[in-house]
Amino acid sequence: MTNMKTGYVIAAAVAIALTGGAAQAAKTDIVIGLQLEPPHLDPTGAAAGAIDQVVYSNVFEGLTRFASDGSIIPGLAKSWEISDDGLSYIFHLNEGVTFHDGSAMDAEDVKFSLDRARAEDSTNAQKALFADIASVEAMDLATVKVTLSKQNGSFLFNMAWGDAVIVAPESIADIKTKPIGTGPFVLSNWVQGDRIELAKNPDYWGSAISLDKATFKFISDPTAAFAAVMAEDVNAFMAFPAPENLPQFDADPRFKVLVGSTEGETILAINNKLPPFDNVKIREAVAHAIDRQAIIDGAMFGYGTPIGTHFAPHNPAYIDLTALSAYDPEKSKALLAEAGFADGFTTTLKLPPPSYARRGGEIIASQLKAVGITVEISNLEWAQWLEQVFRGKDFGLSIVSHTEPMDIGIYGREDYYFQYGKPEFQALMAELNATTDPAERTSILQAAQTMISEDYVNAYLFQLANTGVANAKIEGLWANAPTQAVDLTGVSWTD
Amino acid sequence: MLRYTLKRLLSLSVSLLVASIIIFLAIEVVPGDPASYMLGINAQPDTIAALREELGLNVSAVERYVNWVSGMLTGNFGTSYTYRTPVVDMIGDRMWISLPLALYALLLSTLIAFPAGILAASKRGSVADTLVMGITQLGVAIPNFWFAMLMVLVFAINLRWFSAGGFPGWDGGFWLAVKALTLPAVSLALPQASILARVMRSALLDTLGEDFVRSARAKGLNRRQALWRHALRNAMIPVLTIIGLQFSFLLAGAIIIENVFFLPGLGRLVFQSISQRDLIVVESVVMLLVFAVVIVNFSVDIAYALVDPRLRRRS
Amino acid sequence: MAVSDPSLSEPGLLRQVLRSRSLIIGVVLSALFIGAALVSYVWTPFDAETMNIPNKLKPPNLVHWFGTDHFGRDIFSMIMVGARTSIAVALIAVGIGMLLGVPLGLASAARRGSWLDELIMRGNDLVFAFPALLIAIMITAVFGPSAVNAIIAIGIFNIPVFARLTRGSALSLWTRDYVLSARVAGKGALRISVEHILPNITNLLIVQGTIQFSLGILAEAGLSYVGLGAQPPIPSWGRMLADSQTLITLAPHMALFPGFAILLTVLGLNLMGDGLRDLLDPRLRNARR
Amino acid sequence: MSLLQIDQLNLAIHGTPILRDVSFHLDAGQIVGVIGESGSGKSMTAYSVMQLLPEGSTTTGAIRLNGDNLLDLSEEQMCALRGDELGMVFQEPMTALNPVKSIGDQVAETVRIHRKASRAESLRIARETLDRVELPADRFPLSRFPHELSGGQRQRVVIAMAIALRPKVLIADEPTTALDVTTQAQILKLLRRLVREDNMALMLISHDLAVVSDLADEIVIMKSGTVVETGSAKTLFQSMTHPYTKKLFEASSHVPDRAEAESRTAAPLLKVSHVSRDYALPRTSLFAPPPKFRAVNDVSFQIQQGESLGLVGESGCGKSTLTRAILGLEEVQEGTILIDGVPVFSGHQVRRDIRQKMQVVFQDPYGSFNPRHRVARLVCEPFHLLDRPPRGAARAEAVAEALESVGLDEADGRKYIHEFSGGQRQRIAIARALIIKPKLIVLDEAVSALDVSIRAQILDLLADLSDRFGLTYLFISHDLSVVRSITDRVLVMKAGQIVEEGRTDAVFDNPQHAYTQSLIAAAPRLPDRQEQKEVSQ
Repeated sequence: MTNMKTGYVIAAAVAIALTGGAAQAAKTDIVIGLQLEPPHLDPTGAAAGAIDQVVYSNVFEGLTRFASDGSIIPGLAKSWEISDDGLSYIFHLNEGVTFHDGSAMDAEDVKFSLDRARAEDSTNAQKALFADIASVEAMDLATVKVTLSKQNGSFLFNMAWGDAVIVAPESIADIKTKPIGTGPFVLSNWVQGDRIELAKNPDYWGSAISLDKATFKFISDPTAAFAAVMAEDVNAFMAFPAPENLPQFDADPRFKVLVGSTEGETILAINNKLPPFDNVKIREAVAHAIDRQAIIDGAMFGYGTPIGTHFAPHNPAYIDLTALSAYDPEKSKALLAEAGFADGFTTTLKLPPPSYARRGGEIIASQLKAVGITVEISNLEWAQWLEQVFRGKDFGLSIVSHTEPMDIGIYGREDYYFQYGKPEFQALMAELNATTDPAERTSILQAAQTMISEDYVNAYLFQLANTGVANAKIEGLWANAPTQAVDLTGVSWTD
Repeated sequence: MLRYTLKRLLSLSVSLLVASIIIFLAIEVVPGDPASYMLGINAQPDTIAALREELGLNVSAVERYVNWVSGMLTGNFGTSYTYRTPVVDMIGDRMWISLPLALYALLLSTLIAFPAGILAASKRGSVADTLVMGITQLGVAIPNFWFAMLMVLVFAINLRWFSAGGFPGWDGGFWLAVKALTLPAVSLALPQASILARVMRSALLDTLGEDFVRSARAKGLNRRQALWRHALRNAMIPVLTIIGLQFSFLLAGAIIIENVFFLPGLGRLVFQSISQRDLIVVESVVMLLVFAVVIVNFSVDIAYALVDPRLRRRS
Repeated sequence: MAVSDPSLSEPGLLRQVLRSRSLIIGVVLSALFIGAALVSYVWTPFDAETMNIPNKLKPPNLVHWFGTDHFGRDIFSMIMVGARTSIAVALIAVGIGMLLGVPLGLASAARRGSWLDELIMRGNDLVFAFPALLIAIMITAVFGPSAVNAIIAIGIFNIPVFARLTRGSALSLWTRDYVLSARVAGKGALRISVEHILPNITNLLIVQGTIQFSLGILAEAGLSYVGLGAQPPIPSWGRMLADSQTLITLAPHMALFPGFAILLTVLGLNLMGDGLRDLLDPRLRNARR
Repeated sequence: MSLLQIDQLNLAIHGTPILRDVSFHLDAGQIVGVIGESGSGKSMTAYSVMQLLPEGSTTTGAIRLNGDNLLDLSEEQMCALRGDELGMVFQEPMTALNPVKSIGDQVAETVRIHRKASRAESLRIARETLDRVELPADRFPLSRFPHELSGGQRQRVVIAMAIALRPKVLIADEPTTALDVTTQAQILKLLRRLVREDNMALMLISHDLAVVSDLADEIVIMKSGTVVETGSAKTLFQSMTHPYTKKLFEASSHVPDRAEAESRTAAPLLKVSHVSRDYALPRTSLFAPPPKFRAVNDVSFQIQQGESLGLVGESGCGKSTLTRAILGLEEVQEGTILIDGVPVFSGHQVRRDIRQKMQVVFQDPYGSFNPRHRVARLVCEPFHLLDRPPRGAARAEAVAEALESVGLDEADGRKYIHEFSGGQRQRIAIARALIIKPKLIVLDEAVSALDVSIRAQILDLLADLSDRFGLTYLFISHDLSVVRSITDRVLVMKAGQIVEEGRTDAVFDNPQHAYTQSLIAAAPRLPDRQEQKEVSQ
């Protein structure tokens, strides 16, 4: 490795000579690297996480907002009252808030945004979040009353999603390419395929931010990302695609590695209705055949926390059920024999593009082979995965990371791709919705976690770690990713 | 000459039409629906149907084909499903990277290949000849994406002479943009220069064996004069063919290199559009690339006539 | 490309073979990798697919001659088994190119100037006009990435190469006297193509075959590099390169060995092609002597 | 001391000896003819003088031009001489000129290389030289390209390039071999005029004794790299001593003795009546039908069984098109061709039984055989026409018989064609033609590619076979002396039409049609008819 070090010394000298050695003044602009470019900039019009990464809290704001630890804090609504029966919410808006085009933000805009999201012909990807809203009334310019059709304990949580940001009717027409929000940054330039530049919003209503200019640069190729950071073409890279390079950034004084948690439960999804997986013994056998730590070390180079159920470990309600599905190949073989598959069987393993799936898939394939289950791997693109696995339910096993926050509810839906939907679980979910008291909600959530773990619905692997790299002199970047966002409001250089 | 060009133009437009039909049918068969891709995991069926309506995906295939082709003739390639911007703008931006990259690589390839080929041919069997032959053998054999990886490792990460990739845009300074295209152009140019050098050498060796070179020597020209004044121009025909082929390959074949250097060129656009099922973009870009290849072949034919009077038919 | 007159059984052949340096190096290199592929069916130092995560990213050592990859698998064994994929894909693709391309070339030469000739030629130009890699990507997008689809994708683009080469050399043979006398002997176009034309262009086909074989290996590596070639757990050189890319600074050996494997195989095949061309084409051989 | 003195010249290429102790000399204003068959080293002597030898050649001895030995000169000095003092003209005019440069530039280049002349000045000299070689400015402007000229005209340009700077010595290596008889005569006349006007020394190299004997003052006979005999042209043919010279002379004027075919009145074997053949030229305008080129224009003639008919004409007169029509290889637009009264073409096909009646022998011994097949298989290819071709022992027996009838032996059947010389290959071609005992054998320039001595043997063989098997020959050639010696009757063809027909001796002794007269006059003849030539001068 020594020659690498000397290489740096020479390189630094040469680099300075070439680029004329820009003086290191207190910097107020930042270049963030991201893996995927957003298709467009309307967070209410598509599910792509890349859109939220760029615009959430930077360009657009909702009534409520995620803090870095995942809790819900006031956004455009400075305070709210909830009726005792939990069916009506009254939001008090901040005054003097303007959109980037100068038009005022008031209750009419909130009503327009919520009605638009829940309308019949709405193309909002998370339309379910607004399903329980019965009516939205603008009491006066600064207050909005929302009436629900049935109790929804997580309504404030839902309003913090990117898909629920407040937009204005005047600028809705070409919002996809000219986003007009209320946030501290304004879109200044978009070079398609390369970068998006945001500039400081001079008349921002909220507390001042320290950055004048922010550029998001899109680098999908992992090696290129590594090279870009190493060559300091970018100041930080959020959700770094290649965990294997992180030790090198750690060892380099110029950089610091931010490791946090995400809402991404990575699971080996099992098609519960496809024989032989309809037999719980077979599913249990699959669970015991998996060595989680080997996958984390092999695929994610040690970044990621093992999980025993479909729940985020950093959430207070999480209980550790990994023991239920510990790595025990012998037990796995015994279970297979019991279920009448002594000499194993063959099934399909359909993998979406991300590297956790492709690398994890190879490791799992060889681990399952050890117990007699042979899998045919087929690498699909997202569109094909959605078509064949998610909608077509034409799969035996698949690996995917569910990054939506608090999404244990999907186990209650009959038509969901791993097809569980046990009535007892649906009852638990209904009960959860009806309660707003935190302690009660935690016990219900824990019961739900235990049920899906004991039923071995899927083989729960690990929680996707949020791995970011940043220049050592940058403060305020979120380590965790409660939602797919790069909130730059608190970011600054410490020079 | 005019009749020859007219006949060529006719057969050219027929093959373009056939190509457009093949591309459109191939795309129709590709599974996966752009709308469901855009709305992600939790979208309800009705939202997807609404989006399909909005994107005009429910129109019959024949009607879509006719709209597409008639649009193309008037320069409107339709709007991209995922990016919601006119395809022609997207192609326009990306063309400003793929075209200069292809020209830059072609320039490098020619500048290397011509002298190497001529040197090897004029000093047949000498050390220089075996050296050129050896290096070009290596040049052809190296997978250019591996070569690109090594170059990024050495020049971008270790020596930091070049940026590891990305493209600052032409408005950010001409030389800065050229510098960003240098490493990709070199990794594209290496195999092409090797092939071109070998073709140059064998074409020259063939023409040096011709009778008229012997006649020139009999007139008193020395070896070098005979090569430069007589053999070289006659060797141009096979060389021109290869250059034509290479240019069309560089335009479309740079996909992998564009990925390694994350250059937002046409290749990468098509690659992403296929995974995003943005089929209107895929159709248009592939059609454009086929059009470029056909035009390049056509201009190579014209160039033949300039080089060789025998093809210039007197009216 | 002059069509050769003397056949392979010409005396003194062995003497020429030994003298042609590029042919010897070419044959040795190609035999090395083809041999490795064949041996891999019987023996490899370690099983190419078993993982040993704790033992990952070890640089070359006495146990693992080429070191281990990011899953702890033995790179030397993977290269041996990977040779199988690359060579099989390239070989079958060339086979497709020849099996379909040569008859097309012969037919269009036999029917020179007819609508069939025009159709085949226009067809060739069309296939040449399509960007090869894009079509390969589309095929794999439709049918899913696999070694078979890579073979089809590469095979398609070999067909026009052989069709054009066969047509060109067959055209020059049709004017030869021995073809005219065969026509006087009442033989039809098909019989003449098989008895007289084909045997006399086999030398050209062999030489072009080796070149297309080496291009096939490069194409397969390219396709599996972008993830469209052979799928795991089948090892393939291209995919080994792709996997090694992010680890290039951490474990350079992982990127070097597959790259060199591709380089040396393609180099071997090209040298063999050059050597064969010199050997079989008398015009060049005389000039060299 | 003569102008060019070659003495004791030895040449070896990569160690194999090519020339051994070659010595002769050239004086100003003198034409020296160097005669030898292929492989005799005559061209290599010329290239040694010009020092344009292939790689790996080593020369000893001396070539003195005006006293200084060319072998000692550096490449620099040789370049200065070539084109200025030494000029050279080559055999193949079609490829001797650079196709992409105009004839003006190519001739002017000789001037600009040696003189510090301006472009205009060198073009003026080029124009002057082209006029000297009878290429007038109106029809041959400097801007014309080689592909727009005929073979003869291109050879004139090559000569112009060589004599632009009035060299002392001009070497012509088989300058007229590739040309027609009439064009050949004009080029030879031009060379003689240039020698006289510039008092230039001319080394004329040829394999044709008749061509050289007309023109040369001195003659040098070469055989496998050595000079066997030299002498003045006048006395050599009387005083020749060396046996090879005698053999060469005898072969050149050889006439095989054949039984005079008695005229029979039976039904004609081959009857060609009013045959015309058109080729479509490339379309000039999109709407009008493409213009037609009439290669064969209303030709009629007959051949009797056992007769040997000659068909003579210069290249481009349509004789090979007619031959291909007779052989059923190309259809005709008008007229009919009958064999034994049955039309050759039935619809677009030719019936197998018709094909059994005729076979062909082509010109190029090296192109007539598939190199991949053994001789036995080559010879019995015509068996394909028979309904029940002989198998096994019968087939081997038929092949052996055919080979022996042409003077080869049965064992040759197992060899490959590249193991035989040009003459032997033509014998095999004849064996192939004989094997199914056809009635008519078409010989398309069958002996033109052969050396004089070999040619004589083949002509004897043909004569012997027609006597033994009563064969009918259609003998096509551009070489009058060959046709005269082997045919009973002859047809003379010009521009697609038969201009004269009659018994061979009658046509040759007093030709009626003007074209035939010019053709016969242009053909070079050997000296023993010297007296008669002087009388009719």
